[in-house]
Amino acid sequence: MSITSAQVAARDRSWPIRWSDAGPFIALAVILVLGALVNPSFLSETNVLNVVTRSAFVAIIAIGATFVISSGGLDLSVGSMMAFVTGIMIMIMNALAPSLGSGAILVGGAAALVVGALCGAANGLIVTVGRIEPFIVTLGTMGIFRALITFMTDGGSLPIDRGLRDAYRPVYFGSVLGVPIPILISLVVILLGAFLLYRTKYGRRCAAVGANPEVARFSGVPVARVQTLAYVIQGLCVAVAAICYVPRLGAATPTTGQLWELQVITAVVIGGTALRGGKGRIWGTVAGALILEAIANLMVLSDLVSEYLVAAVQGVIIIVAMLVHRFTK
Amino acid sequence: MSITSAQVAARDRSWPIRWSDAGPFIALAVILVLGALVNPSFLSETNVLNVVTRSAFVAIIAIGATFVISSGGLDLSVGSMMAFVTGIMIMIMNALAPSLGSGAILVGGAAALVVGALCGAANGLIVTVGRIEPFIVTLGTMGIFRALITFMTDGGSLPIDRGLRDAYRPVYFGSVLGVPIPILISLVVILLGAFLLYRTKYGRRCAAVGANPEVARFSGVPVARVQTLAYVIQGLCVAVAAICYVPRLGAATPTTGQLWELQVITAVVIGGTALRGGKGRIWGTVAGALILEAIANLMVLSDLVSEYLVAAVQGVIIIVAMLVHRFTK
Amino acid sequence: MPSLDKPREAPPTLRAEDLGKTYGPITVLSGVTLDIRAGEVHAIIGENGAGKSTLMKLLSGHVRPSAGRLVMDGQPVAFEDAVAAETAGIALVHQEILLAADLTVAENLFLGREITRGLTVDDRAMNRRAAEVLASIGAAARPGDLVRDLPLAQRQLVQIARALLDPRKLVILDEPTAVLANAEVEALMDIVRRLREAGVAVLYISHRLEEVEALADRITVLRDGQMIGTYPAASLTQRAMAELMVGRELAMLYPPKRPAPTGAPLLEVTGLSVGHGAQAGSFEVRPGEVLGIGGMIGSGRTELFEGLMGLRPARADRVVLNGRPIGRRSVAAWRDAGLVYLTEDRKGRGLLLEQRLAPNLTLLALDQVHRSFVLDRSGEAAALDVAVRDYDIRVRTVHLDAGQLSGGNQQKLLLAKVMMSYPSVVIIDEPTRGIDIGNKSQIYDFIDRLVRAGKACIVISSELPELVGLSDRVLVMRGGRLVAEFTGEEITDANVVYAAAGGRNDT
Amino acid sequence: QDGKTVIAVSIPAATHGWTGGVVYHAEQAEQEIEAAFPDIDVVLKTSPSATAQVSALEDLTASQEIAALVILPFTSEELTGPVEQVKAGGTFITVVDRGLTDPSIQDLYVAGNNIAVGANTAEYLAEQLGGEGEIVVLRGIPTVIDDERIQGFTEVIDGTNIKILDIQYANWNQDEAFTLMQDYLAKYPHIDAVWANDDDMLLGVLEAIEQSGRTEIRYALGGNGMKDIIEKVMANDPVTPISTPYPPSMIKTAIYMTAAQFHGQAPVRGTVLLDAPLITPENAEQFYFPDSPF
Ligand SMILES: Nc1ncnc2c1ncn2[C@@H]1O[C@H](COP(=O)(O)OP(=O)(O)OP(=O)(O)O)[C@@H](O)[C@H]1O
Ligand SMILES: Nc1ncnc2c1ncn2[C@@H]1O[C@H](COP(=O)(O)OP(=O)(O)OP(=O)(O)O)[C@@H](O)[C@H]1O
Ligand SMILES: [Mg+2]
Ligand SMILES: [Mg+2]
Repeated sequence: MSITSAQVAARDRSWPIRWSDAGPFIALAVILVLGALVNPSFLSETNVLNVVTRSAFVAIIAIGATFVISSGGLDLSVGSMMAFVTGIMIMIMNALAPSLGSGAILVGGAAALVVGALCGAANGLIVTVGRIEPFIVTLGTMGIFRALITFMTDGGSLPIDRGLRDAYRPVYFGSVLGVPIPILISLVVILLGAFLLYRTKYGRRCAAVGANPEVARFSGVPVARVQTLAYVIQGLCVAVAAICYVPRLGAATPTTGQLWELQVITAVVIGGTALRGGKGRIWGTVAGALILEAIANLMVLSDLVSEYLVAAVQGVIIIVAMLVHRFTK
Repeated sequence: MSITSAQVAARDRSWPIRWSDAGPFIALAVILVLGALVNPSFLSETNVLNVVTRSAFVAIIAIGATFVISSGGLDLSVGSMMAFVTGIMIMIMNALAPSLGSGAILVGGAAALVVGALCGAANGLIVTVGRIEPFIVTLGTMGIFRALITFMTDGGSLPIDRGLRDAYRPVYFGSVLGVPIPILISLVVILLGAFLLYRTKYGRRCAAVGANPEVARFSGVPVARVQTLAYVIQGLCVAVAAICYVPRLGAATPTTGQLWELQVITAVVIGGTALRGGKGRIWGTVAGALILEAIANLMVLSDLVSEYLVAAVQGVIIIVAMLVHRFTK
Repeated sequence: MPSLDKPREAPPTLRAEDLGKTYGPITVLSGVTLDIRAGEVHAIIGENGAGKSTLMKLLSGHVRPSAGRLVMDGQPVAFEDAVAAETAGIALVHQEILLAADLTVAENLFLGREITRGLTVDDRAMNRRAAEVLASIGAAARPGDLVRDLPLAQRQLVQIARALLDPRKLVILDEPTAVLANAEVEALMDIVRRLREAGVAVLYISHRLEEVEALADRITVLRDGQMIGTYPAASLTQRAMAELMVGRELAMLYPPKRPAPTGAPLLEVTGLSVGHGAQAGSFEVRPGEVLGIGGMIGSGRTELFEGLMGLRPARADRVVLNGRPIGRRSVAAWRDAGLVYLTEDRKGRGLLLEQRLAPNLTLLALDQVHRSFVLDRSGEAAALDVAVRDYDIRVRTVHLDAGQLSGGNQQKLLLAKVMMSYPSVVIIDEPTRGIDIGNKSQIYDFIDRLVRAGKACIVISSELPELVGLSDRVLVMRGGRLVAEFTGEEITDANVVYAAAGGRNDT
Repeated sequence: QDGKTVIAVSIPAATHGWTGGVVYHAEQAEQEIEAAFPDIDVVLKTSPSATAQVSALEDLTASQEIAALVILPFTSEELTGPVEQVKAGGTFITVVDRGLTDPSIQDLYVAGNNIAVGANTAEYLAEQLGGEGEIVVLRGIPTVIDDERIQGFTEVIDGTNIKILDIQYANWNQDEAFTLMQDYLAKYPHIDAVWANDDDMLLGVLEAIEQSGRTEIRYALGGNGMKDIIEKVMANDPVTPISTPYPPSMIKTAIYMTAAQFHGQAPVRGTVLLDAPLITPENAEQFYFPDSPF
């Protein structure tokens, strides 16, 4: 008996991908093929790079969300948090620009990471220490962050110092060996995320806490700490997204990041992470973010749909994709 | 020990209201007191009637959401669904107004109920038969309903026939023995909801399905049917809210009901219904809806807060209310 | 043995013909042919993972068979689902407790068959009926209690009550007594006898062979998913049953007692009180010692040790492990100091049922498979292989979620999990709950080897023979207090029961 | 309230640049008027939706006597009834920007002209393009304002040989406009001009064009007179040589005109229509408010 199981265990390791986990990738492939049929320029290099670069923001934030969700939480505040972090970062950069020159960008970026981590920690601590539904907590902080950015921008826009713009632009528009920098940054975040979730103690505990907090507690896992840390990771991811985002448009506005939370959660769920927690799929999440952005892109590239109905078609495609995935399993 | 537990059980039964269930009502009371201190006219008859009447919409929809959530589901589409139902209803009324006169209102209202039920059934069937996360399904249908109303209004607005307005007005603005009609309608919905959830077989099964679908299935509860029905109830509640809503604003627009889903879910959760399902608190939900509306009203009545920060203060109040409730238990 | 004398022409209540079940490539049961007759208690015995629970699920419509067919009262039947089987008069009490924790006892009992009056549910009638059934099986739970608040044993009784609510043709009890203590077991056995007299067929699974001997009319033995045979109970001794199950000669069940321990205490606890009650308790355990903790169900044993572990609010005057005072008590701190606790609730607190075996195994002691910030996954797989071998976890593949293991094998996985951190003191709450007799002796051996190696073990057990056979010293709890201590020759069934029941003048 | 005359101001919450400007100017007006006339109390309330605005009206009237109401309605139909209610209490009504469906309710109407914003831009564009070419359009959030601008624009364009390749929503959001423009650029190999019906979106459009390196796009126009865009106009930017004003400051004008009557001046009644003349480098100075957030 034990011989058999040892052999099986060996095979197990050599075959790490479960078929059901392939769903999001298959869905992505189908959408790519359909897209190419609808409009050949869909697969043009520029378009592909545009779409992938754009999806970098949602993907980066969604990596954080994968941690939060797989640890049994939820964060609705990410969109507003990103706007808030962006605002703080721009204010710091603008304040330092006269004295530090483009060094202000580095300080601003570092500050953004700190602020993001603190925002995440606030969410996490209210959820864990206060023992309140994450949905309510992060809905509350969503309102708070959104109001703060509106306040900081006076309802208008908070542009980054002109002097910094050129030095900062490459973070969004630059590329290394033809690969745009946001894609590289998101790759780094994704690899770090995958490493953390799959290869470290923390990742294990995260999934255990999400699967059954009681079992985790009885196994010596500091449940509250693990969950809080997931929100902090989320905050850091938001900050990284903010850092990549600012050079794109050069300003924070009250609409920055609006409704991104929904996109982020959708990406995570499409990617195969269950909302009730207990398992996280980093690569699935990435596929989810790409799927969302590819569908939106296709809606514009195709001429099939009235502008009024774009959202409807997107909704239908997502539901159909999930249904197909469900029934081909 | 067995003596102790027997005593505990006995005490439990003779005291049917559990202390923790009183939370939302206490929170409401505190807000009323604070409100009266901030602005004495907060408790004036007109203001109280206004606030209660207004909260009728969210309360009615939230009754439906209590069923959906306690059965383990979630419906993010209620706001858009309400806009969609409103749109359909107005189109039918306007089409029939020339021939039927104010009878068109009745037909339109009946049609709204049918459409609401169908929309709910669609959500429910996709969730149960398709076995897809309710979050994703209803996020998808949210986009679909929103797009449909945008399409129906051509991106503008869809007003109700002038000829019908006066006959229809009383449904929002009228009152019986001094009690505004929306309050009466919502009372009827609330009582029906409480009866259905607490006193009928269906209500029992609803909670059971949310608590543990596997157990419910083994016990012969038709899980999918119970869950689908919860979404249908949600749809009907949305339709009732739409019927009360139209005379207030007289038109459907693409922004009708926007973000109501968040208010509705917040009301339900503040009211003590757990998002993971398994228990529903109709009266708590009502208190939750009143709390939200009272806070919003207080923001208008008080002059303490910068206009930009209203949302932040609301978020803080909700979180603090939940924290206080948690730690006074 | 009335059932054996039944005339041949009465068709059996339920007949299984050549029944089999496969999950994907894995065959867990094959070729089971079995008659269950009205008015007989038919016991099914077999090792952990032999397929008993699977067979019961096939018979009660919870799982569809992959091969074979069922014949009920002479008519072939194929149950669509559990409800169809229930309607036909077959009720299954699951080995794993299947109740909705957020609902009350009465709501659980009547779920799916609520009593209604007009449109409304008739809570009064349901509560009354629930109270009757609960009383008839001696359950302390009240109709209005939330299942969430009930201890395990009471939940099990609620499950049994649920099966007995309506008249049945066949009642299947899958290890109903695993979480019960003696008094409740007696009450349950009475109920089974009453059912038999009422002409109901009872299928009874238990690893406690004395119960089988006392109750069963016929016994069917399963081994590795195969049917070994059906025997008249009178023809089998407990030892013969065990050997049929295991397919080999069994060693002694309990290891010989060890010499009295002499060293300084490994663990010393003074003035431990848990919860609001004044439950101050002091005790110690020495190297080389097995300390048994006895008591009635709900006497507070689990509570006391969960308090010690820091798993529930508790105070202690002084706690010393290995000569070092312990300040903050938490599972992690205890683990690092060398003490672990194995919970009695393996499903709710022990294992992540939806995760694979390896993450379950290493969750408590992740540091063991952790090199410079990275999980050593091949080390983890190797650890799993070792655990599967050392603890004899019977799986046909390790590609399973923990929830797919048989109950007994889950228990062994749990044991392997807490032992991953090489503790010097092990607290095991109900060590052999749901473990077959062959494996029991393995676990006892295991405990024996552990303490012989200079470690100490605290065993909380509701099974008297186990407590008596294994312990060097026994503490008895009653009403949340440690009320008696026995050593050596004083450790007898009678002494322990007397001390445990001393305060039970309420029954 | 200590016998003070209360002027209630109800406007949409700051959700994008333009409404941000409205809130800014309304707050300015509040401070200035309260400083200038101690016996006037300006009560400013913002609302994030039509429903909330109706609620705010109810709350304002329930808690105090208001002498005048200055309202920038979210939508016409939805606010008509509620404003009528307020009027019934004897309150002076000033409507700003969007008319109510029943104009007899208002005492004073200060309005921008959304149709003209679209039409004037279209006329300019048609002229510059010589009546032909291929253009793409970005529209805002599905509301009346958006609808009217698009209507004004397309009516003029329909009378020329200019082809509108595509119209899509970008929700008055810079970011979404950037994305949408990227997609337009991918989809259409040749685009002569872009019109975003709001300057917020134009900023996103310009970024996308710059990033693509495409040079055939001769004009990228917006509307609303956002200060960043006016700066471009003042700098004779060849791609964005004009804008159209739709000044959020109209709210300030309206509040001042309403307040005036409580200080001896005769009540101002009637309609003040702000046209949407083209902002050109020549007149840009007068539309430039460097301190406004918009
Ligand atoms: N869903 C499943 N997929 C694969 N294997 C399964 C599944 N469910 C059960 N098994 C396997 O079937 C075998 C028999 O399990 P079963 O629960 O019937 O054993 P049992 O005789 O009841 O054991 P115990 O005495 O431990 O309860 C076990 O090896 C188990 O791992
Ligand atoms: N009848 C009861 N009703 C509610 N709670 C109870 C009841 N009996 C015990 N409890 C609580 O349930 C928990 C479990 O009791 P505990 O497990 O400590 O008893 P035990 O002696 O270990 O018995 P068991 O054999 O069930 O493990 C404790 O928190 C106890 O207070
Ligand atoms: Mg079993
Ligand atoms: Mg116990």
